[in-house]
Amino acid sequence: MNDTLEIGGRRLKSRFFLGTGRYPNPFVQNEAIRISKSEVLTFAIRRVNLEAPREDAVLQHVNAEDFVFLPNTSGAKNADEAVRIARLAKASGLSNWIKVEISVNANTLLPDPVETLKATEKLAKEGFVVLPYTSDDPVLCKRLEEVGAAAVMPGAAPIGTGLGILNPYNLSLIIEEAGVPVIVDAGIGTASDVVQAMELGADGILLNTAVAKARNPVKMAEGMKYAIDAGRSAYLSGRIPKKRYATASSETEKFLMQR
Amino acid sequence: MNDTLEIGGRRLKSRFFLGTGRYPNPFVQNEAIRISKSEVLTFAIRRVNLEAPREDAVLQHVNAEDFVFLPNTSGAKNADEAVRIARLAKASGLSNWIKVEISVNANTLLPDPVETLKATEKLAKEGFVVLPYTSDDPVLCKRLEEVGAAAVMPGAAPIGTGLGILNPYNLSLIIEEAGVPVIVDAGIGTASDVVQAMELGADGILLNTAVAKARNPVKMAEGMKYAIDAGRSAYLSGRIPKKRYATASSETEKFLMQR
Amino acid sequence: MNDTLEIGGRRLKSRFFLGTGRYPNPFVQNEAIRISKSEVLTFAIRRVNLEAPREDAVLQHVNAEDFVFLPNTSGAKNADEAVRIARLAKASGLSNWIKVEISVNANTLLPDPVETLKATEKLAKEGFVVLPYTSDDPVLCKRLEEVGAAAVMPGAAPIGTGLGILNPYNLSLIIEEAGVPVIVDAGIGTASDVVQAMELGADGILLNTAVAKARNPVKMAEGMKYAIDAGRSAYLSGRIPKKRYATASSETEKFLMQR
Amino acid sequence: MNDTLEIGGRRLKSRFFLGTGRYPNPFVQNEAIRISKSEVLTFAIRRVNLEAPREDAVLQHVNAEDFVFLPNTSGAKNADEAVRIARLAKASGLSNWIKVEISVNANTLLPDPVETLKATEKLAKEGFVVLPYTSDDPVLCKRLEEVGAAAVMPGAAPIGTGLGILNPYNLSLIIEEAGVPVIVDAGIGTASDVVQAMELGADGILLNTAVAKARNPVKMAEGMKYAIDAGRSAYLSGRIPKKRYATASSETEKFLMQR
Amino acid sequence: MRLEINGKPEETLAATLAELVGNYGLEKELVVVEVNGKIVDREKWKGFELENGMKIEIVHFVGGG
Amino acid sequence: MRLEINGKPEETLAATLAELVGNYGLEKELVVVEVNGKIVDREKWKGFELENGMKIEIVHFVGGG
Amino acid sequence: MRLEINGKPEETLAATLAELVGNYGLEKELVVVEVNGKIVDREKWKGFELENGMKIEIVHFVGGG
Amino acid sequence: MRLEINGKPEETLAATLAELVGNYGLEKELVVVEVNGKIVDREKWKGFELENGMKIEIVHFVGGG
Repeated sequence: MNDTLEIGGRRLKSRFFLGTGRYPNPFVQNEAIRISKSEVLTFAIRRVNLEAPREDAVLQHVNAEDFVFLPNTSGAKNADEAVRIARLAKASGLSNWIKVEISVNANTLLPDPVETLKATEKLAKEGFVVLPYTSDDPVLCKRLEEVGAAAVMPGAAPIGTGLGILNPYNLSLIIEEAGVPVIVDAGIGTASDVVQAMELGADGILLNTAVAKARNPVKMAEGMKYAIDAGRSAYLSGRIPKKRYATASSETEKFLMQR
Repeated sequence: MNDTLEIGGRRLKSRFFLGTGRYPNPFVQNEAIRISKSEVLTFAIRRVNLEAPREDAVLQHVNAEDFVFLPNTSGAKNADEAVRIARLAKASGLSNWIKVEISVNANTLLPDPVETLKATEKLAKEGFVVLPYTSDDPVLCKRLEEVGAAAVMPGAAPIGTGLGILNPYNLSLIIEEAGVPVIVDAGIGTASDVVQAMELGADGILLNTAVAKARNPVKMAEGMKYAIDAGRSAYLSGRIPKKRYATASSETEKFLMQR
Repeated sequence: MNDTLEIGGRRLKSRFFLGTGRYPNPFVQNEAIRISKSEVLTFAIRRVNLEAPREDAVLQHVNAEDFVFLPNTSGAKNADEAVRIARLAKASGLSNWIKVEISVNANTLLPDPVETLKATEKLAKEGFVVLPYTSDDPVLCKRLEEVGAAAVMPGAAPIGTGLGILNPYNLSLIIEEAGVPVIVDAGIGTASDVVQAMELGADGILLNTAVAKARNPVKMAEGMKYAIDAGRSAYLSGRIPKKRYATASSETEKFLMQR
Repeated sequence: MNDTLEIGGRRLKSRFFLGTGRYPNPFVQNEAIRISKSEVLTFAIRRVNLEAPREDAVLQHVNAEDFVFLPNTSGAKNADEAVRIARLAKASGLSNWIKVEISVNANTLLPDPVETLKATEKLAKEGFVVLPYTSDDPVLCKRLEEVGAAAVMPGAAPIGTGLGILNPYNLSLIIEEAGVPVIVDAGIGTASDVVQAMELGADGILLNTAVAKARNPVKMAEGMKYAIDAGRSAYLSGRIPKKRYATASSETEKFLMQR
Repeated sequence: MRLEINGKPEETLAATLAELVGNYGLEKELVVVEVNGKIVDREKWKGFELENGMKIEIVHFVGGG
Repeated sequence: MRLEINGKPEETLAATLAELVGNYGLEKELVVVEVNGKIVDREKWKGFELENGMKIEIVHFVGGG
Repeated sequence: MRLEINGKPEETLAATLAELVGNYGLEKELVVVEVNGKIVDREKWKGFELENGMKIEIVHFVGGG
Repeated sequence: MRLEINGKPEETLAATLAELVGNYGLEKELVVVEVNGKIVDREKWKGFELENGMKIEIVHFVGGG
């Protein structure tokens, strides 16, 4: 079937967005990327280390043609800093997509609603394809859409916690009201979290730590890919309703003991 | 990889056991079976309808060589009735596997612990490969193993309710202590339930209604197959620990704004 | 013990804030208020019905001296409307407390983060004791505190849904970081929701529908009062840790059967 | 109101059954008992320590007239041992009540369903008031009632774990079908667990560790007493239904901004 | 004289705010009055003369959460 | 001859189990037959003579979970 | 005389159960006594003569949940 | 000449941005350069003359989520 996802005019076959941080080594990272079948990869922008200028330029390990690059604004503490990072990312010529990520709290790295809204509006006006990382506040998500977000990316839980979908109800409200794709970003711990999000109707999942820091990142990447397919299939298939009482699955007539 | 499951001396590639009840029609059923890649199919034993003797003989629709048949004792209200049904099933020459299913409560169809234990012991002694459908009582599951069960099949929730894993803790205890495979049977509603069970370390899943009564049974069967793979992969990959506080996935040095 | 709560310089013995809407009749409302031992009551501001000017002036039923009045800005769709309503409430001379409540979505009545922040800042500057009804976004709650909120009131769930604490994790983060009292407002359904919030360290609970629309509002008000005490006591008593394995509560020596 | 509980012909005002193990000292224990207003206290039977025969005879600390004593059969590994302990307890002349507690698994201390059923039947026939500690298997609980249990005591979670109600659904089924009182026994961690059980319709709660090992046992005992009252009141008051969408608690007419 | 009171056009013979409020029997009630978006304190009602077309809001407390 | 088949009284002219099963067109079907609570294997059907009042069960596999 | 008391071998000069219990200072305590698996009621202690090798259990209530 | 590069003071003999980037061996790398808060496109590096005290940022893509 051609159940594709479209963001910023780009048609995607995979609903799995993968981060590129924290892998044990580039080989494992590339294997994980390959098996994940992801088409969208996230990155960060940092100063070149002038003592070793050629090091950890992550892009030397991935084939640029095959992917959509989604740089993030991590490190930004307000809208202006996020805009500055976004422009640098775009100037690379690699991508006009940007993940707005603005955080002031080092404990939680949770996004600042007001600054995220400001940066999203400004960057959308400048022609970026903006995917803001946001809290799961349904009103805020709607506001982000109204100011031009190409997709909204509510967090399941704080970055790297692996706590899974803390508030499935809010997520379902966001999906219900959204006019743009909803990508669940951050806080995913394992495959069942991904399936739950997809069953709620999420359009895609962005995760990084859950794969990169698993004991076996490549196998977990494969599991996550299956999880996306499982959740999407279940969402499209129309699950059975939950009922309080049982209904036999075996035939309920012609019992041997019937009199 | 050859991550196989062995029950009663039989090596299985698929961990997905599928029921054959309640499908809209034989064609949909066979398509669902095909796409599920299941190797174990459950059936019930009933009197032939003498007014229409050739009807609903389910086996005319499936190719016997390709599957392990797991007849159930549904309709039995005590151990003796279950044993009687099991012997009839075996006499067909199709299979010496039997799913012990003994229920007295029409509301919940929950298994009777005492009668299930009796029937399992008797049938195991007679050389059956016995897979009892049981409550998620860890002590009872251990007892069933001790009297000869080839696998134990604790229910996630009552049959046909789609309530999912009501007690993940008990299920994890059962798995932890089991010396035989643990197949989660009954109560599954959707793909995330399957993934959750597999992530807890279940060896397989037996379900029927969740596929047969989904709006699109064939697509749901596919989703369930992916769910088994997703959950198994995640279980084998070693998920990240849950943490209360965040950890950045992007590099935490060389920030643009650093002074 | 004198475990009191202080807000806006006012010391409160009760941590139970009660709403005055939707009771079957004034008598039941007053009985519920009396048994709840609440000291803070919420109200709304509306136009007098000029066809029947004396009707439903709720205050004719309560003794003004005994309570702190907490008028809300319900009906406001932005910060300016909220400020206007707040000033009218204050002009009554009854109270300088105000519950900022700004909503644009009729389905969810969820608070608008940006407008709520604006109104809170403006009203705090004008000398109001401001208690904003907010989403459970920890960053937003901190921002509200920074602009002068006397307490923050994150919602457990949307108003009147009775869904309980949708995100206990966020609530616990808010409490952990708060420098002002945290009052859980809206979405409470029953006593266990109240206890859960108080066990997480909430300083108080504001609810209305859960009491007013219960089958027996007066008895439910009593139950909620007990729930506040139960949750507060448990919070102060230091609960036992959760453990995976059992520990005997009976003596573990001198068993009769020991050899 | 006279909302009393009757077990074995005895009318109880309190629905809180308290254990007597693991307190820091007898003084704290007695304070906890006093403030809990419990009328039923559990004990264990052990060999007298002949090196110090007078020690830890718990009864020297409590006034026998004020309570119903509920000795348990802890230490028993099968029905015969439980019966033997029960007879010794009864021979003390203090009580003909007995808590059947039979466990073979030292990790979980979970009750053995088959032996518990046997012991309950035998002791009921001998005229004991039998309260079996059982798993939350609804079929087993019904069986225990049928063989003469005066009340059934399903565990919330394994003894001393503080995990709370692991399976609220099963508990609600047990309550729905029970013809005798249902006392939730074991696994309670804090006040909200108690309220949840009572809201589900449990007739009472038996706990020990959650109070005895709390940082402040006396205050926790008080919290648990409030929790019983809170949960019972909520259960009797008819909680509001859960709804997906919001309903205003403030008046929905005569808004200031209406045109 | 023609006023807009609580969002509705109304005819009144009242010359002052005090008279207007009195006509509704609200002089002793706990109501708050706003004229053209500005609150007029109770003590000023007597001296406050009404003019044609004024937008007047008369509000009070009702049940709310 | 009068038999009880699958819980219902039935009249039959069949002399053997094989004939009886044949009358229902089930000789080639995957059915199992029980007579008075004892299973009779397929190869024994021909030689198995029916007697008045026998309780016979003819069962097969149907859909189940 | 040699007895097994609470699972341990013990030497005693006591002739009756009453004397034995008394030797431990337990005569007034709320204890229950079992001899060779049978409970012996308090009133029978005096008349109950001990014999070599008897298995005796002396139990009481302790804290429990 | 004295510059601030990536937040640190640096001495350089480079006259143009192209030379400066070249000195780090980054001319072929996917880096982006900002001078005094303004991005300078790659094609302009050659003609871009450095001046004392300029604040220069040289950034690239690294792993991130």
